[in-house]
Amino acid sequence: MLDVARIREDFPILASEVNERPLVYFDNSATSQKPQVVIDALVEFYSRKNSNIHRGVHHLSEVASGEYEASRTKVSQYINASRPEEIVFTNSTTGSINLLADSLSRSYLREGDEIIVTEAEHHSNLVPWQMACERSKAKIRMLPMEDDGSLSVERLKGMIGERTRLLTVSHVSNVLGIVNPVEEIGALASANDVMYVVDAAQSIPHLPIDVNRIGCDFLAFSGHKVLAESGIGVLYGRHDRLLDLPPSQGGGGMVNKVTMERTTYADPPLRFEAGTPNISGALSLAVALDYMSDIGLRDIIEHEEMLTAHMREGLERFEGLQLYGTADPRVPLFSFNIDGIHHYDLGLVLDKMGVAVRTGTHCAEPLMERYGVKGSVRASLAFYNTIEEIDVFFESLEKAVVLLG
Amino acid sequence: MLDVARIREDFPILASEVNERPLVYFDNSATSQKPQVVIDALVEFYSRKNSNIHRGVHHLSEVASGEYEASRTKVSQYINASRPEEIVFTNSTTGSINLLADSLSRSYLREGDEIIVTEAEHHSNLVPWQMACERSKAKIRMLPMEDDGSLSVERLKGMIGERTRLLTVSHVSNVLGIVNPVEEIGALASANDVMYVVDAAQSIPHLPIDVNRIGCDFLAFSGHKVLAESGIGVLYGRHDRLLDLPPSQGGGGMVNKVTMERTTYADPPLRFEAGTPNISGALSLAVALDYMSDIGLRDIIEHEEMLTAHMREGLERFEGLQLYGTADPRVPLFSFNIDGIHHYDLGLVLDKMGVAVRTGTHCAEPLMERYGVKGSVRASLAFYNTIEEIDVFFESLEKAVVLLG
Amino acid sequence: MKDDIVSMQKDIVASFRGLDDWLDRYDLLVSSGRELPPFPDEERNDENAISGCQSNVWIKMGIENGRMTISADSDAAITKGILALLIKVLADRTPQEVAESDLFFIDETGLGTNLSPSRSDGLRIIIKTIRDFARSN
Amino acid sequence: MKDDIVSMQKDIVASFRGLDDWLDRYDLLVSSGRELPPFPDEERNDENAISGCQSNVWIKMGIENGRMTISADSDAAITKGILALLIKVLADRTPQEVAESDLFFIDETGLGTNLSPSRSDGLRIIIKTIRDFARSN
Ligand SMILES: Cc1ncc(COP(=O)(O)O)c(C=O)c1O
Ligand SMILES: Cc1ncc(COP(=O)(O)O)c(C=O)c1O
Repeated sequence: MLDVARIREDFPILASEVNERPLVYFDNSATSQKPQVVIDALVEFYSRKNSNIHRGVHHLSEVASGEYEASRTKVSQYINASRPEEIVFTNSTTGSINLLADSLSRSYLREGDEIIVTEAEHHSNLVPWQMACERSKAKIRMLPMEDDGSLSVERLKGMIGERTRLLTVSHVSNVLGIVNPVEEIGALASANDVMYVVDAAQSIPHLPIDVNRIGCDFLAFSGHKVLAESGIGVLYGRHDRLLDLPPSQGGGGMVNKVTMERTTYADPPLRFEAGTPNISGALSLAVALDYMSDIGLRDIIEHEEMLTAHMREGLERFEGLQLYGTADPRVPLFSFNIDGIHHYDLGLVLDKMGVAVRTGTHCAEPLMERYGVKGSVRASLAFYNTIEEIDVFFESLEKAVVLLG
Repeated sequence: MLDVARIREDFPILASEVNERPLVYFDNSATSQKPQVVIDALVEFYSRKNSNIHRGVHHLSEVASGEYEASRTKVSQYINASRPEEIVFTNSTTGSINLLADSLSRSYLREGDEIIVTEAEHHSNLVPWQMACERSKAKIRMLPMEDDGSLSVERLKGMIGERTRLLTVSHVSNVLGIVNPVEEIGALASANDVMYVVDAAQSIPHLPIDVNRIGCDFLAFSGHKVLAESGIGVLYGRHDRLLDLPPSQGGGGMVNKVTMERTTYADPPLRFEAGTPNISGALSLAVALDYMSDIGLRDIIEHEEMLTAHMREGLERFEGLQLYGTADPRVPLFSFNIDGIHHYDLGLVLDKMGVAVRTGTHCAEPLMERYGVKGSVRASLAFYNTIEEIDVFFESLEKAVVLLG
Repeated sequence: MKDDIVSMQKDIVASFRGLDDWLDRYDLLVSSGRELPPFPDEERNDENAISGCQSNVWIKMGIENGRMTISADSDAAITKGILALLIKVLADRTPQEVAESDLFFIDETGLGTNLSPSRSDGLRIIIKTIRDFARSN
Repeated sequence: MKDDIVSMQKDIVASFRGLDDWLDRYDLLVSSGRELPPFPDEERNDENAISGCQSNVWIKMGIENGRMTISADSDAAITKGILALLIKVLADRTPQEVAESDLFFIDETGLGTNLSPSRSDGLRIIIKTIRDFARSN
């Protein structure tokens, strides 16, 4: 069992007060907080190891290069990739998906090809595909979600046709919190020879990710959502797929040979890492994933299931509350509205009670449209949140409703 | 006058030992070291302020958003931009130039248009333009450098023709260290109605940058080369130019309205900042630029001129040493070879004496080709380096030559 | 006659400062919003809409006898409260007074910090809209 | 008979460890390189070139009487010295011995840390080339 009190001590910001009340940070899907080990790793790097990488022969450059590559290895192991070269460091999930979509738009996608995306995607896993379609004249087809927020593999099966070349789905939607059946979808994609891309931005802080079991060709996530720095992201690509992928950006470090007339490119992953990468970001991600492993995903999941159940119960009891996405299994991430009250008002009042939630469209406008709302309140929890915080959240929500109702 | 001893205390890494000798860090053009204030700012951010930005209504989100935008303002003031909206945060110089080149390749550049780049460009200011040319069928023309490493504005004038639509030049070459006449070139570009892009990656740590005086349409640099974190870069774009620029990447935060069918984009700079940006990176850049201003560019330049003169003298006296780029004015950055000795051997031996230099092609293969060499040694200094360190460098170089010669 | 812009704001600041608790202050704000005269449905159009806020905001302005008329609405109660305060302070003034006004009550009540996220900055846009109107009239 | 792979490496480690100063160690390394038999010009071709190093490296391997022959060259003196040590340890062994060898001398002399930058990793590529040849023969 998770010793949450102990774990909270690792996160300096969790002891903060906001508006003279203890901070209740329920905005973890937007970004996670950072444990002291991650902060210490940054200090250590910039105080003792900082150097650029890329063919430096001096000591510091060796150290920095070594740690950067060790971070790549660590990430590859964490998601069970077959080799470190399958890990491309980017600046974020958004950066990963843009790299991929842009590159595919000039190599893999052809006029008339179809890309299937779901109705619940974050803009970062939708707009890059729209752009890729503009560039390649491929078309987007939308897989609608079921009324309970789940995805139907049956319905998906019916959509896959001759021209379907790519299928992308978020492992966990950042609005619904529902865990999609990515393995089942992977089997379907592979049976139909469809390239399969998974957005793991919201699953990486909650669930074990195994790219082999998922059976995806590509998978993307951000460091900042899983305890690491902002500005670092990952694109996993199956080795043979990466080999086929042309670079999206050019610059230092990604070339083989450059002349004014012609440039040849390095092998993956370097081919996709133009310029000086976010070295400290990569290091911080390795430390963050180690921290997750040290605590243990099993204990994390157990604790989060408890949080999920307690939240769910409270939300269901709450009068006039509409929860978006009711299917199971899920992570402790909940979007809702309360009849007759604007989500923005709720967010502001909760904040004054120390409770940080997110309000708005959550970068998922098609999904908001489906529900016919302009936005919602989202409370998203992490393993360092507690049952007591949930109780404060509900008390505050009740007060807000009295005030605003 | 600069109190270098005092300043060195601000940089914890400068007190390191390497191979049991005091570190002499002469690899500053690859990346700069970080002062304690920058490191402290990271700790402070992640311990007390961390949150995602983008429409959060809660306290931490307000704080983080406020600091992120204040950093934008700070950067705009540092380079004398007309307004904060002219500053786009990217992940690096390379990221900035790729964003720009990609975006122009789908909006501004047409088949048969000509782009002028110089022979001395870093791959990051060459390969993205090659890619843009592939996409738009525009053509690259190369401005050769003069034998002393300088650029001839006369020669450039002769190259500009009917079809010249874009001209890009590095303010300071990362191999030659020579300061190019960017203002004069700017006047020429503007007289001929040619879009003008400046790569300021190597000038930002040494010189005051004034985008208005330079007269450029766009300018790019990296935070990590000017005391800030890795993973943060800047693309300055004149407001009217940015307004005309389509986005290069899609995702959260850069849209106006998204539906499955059609997406409209936000105004600059947000249009170009898809996804969660490197928030701590942007903050660290503001702190770094403040630190530079507090010391004062005047004192920095004065000290660096002394370093430059001392280096220059020693290099000229050194037997069998070929210096690449002899023109003035310059920053304290020198590339050279020693007859009959491989640059790689020199780099390795210097490292064992505690002296960190870079060896290789410095991501500038066309320039190496021009000199007919496979690589060189580069010693690049910062304002925190000293005359004594230069003396250690030359002593070590002499020992290396005895060993290897 | 109506109090001048400064004293009006001072009154507002005093009444908010008099309340210890943020819940009470928001209560006051929401009540102010409720007192706004109803905003006609037909005026909830694109022309009067302010974009860039997290809630829907409509503002209709005019000039009568050399003085500004302002009516406004929002679907969010707190935004509506702020609109009510702005109307209290700025309506029925000459355009020049409005254009030159220093709106210190927003910061001094503490309402500003929470109502002007630096990016989506709804309140700043609202104030700019009112000032722009005043300046061009 | 030639010493076995392990004792040969132990000797090398001992002679490097015997030197206090890095300059002396590099001196020894460079001298080892100088003792390599000249590498024929016509063998400096693409086929024998190893790419991925900061210096040019050529390696030519063969099998004679069931044992490996290795000749090599580099335009960098230190790389050449390392090649000389590798040849000392690995040449004239059976392919199986080479394939199975544990090259601890690289780390234990401290030469490795500086000669295997994690990215351009010349030394690792060189060793892999030799081992791959051994394995396929
Ligand atoms: C002149 C020049 N341009 C561009 C770059 C690329 O900078 P970054 O690697 O930070 O993207 C460099 C860095 O070495 C440089 O020196
Ligand atoms: C499901 C999903 N995909 C993608 C993203 C984009 O992540 P980032 O902003 O780190 O690029 C997010 C972040 O909110 C997300 O929740």
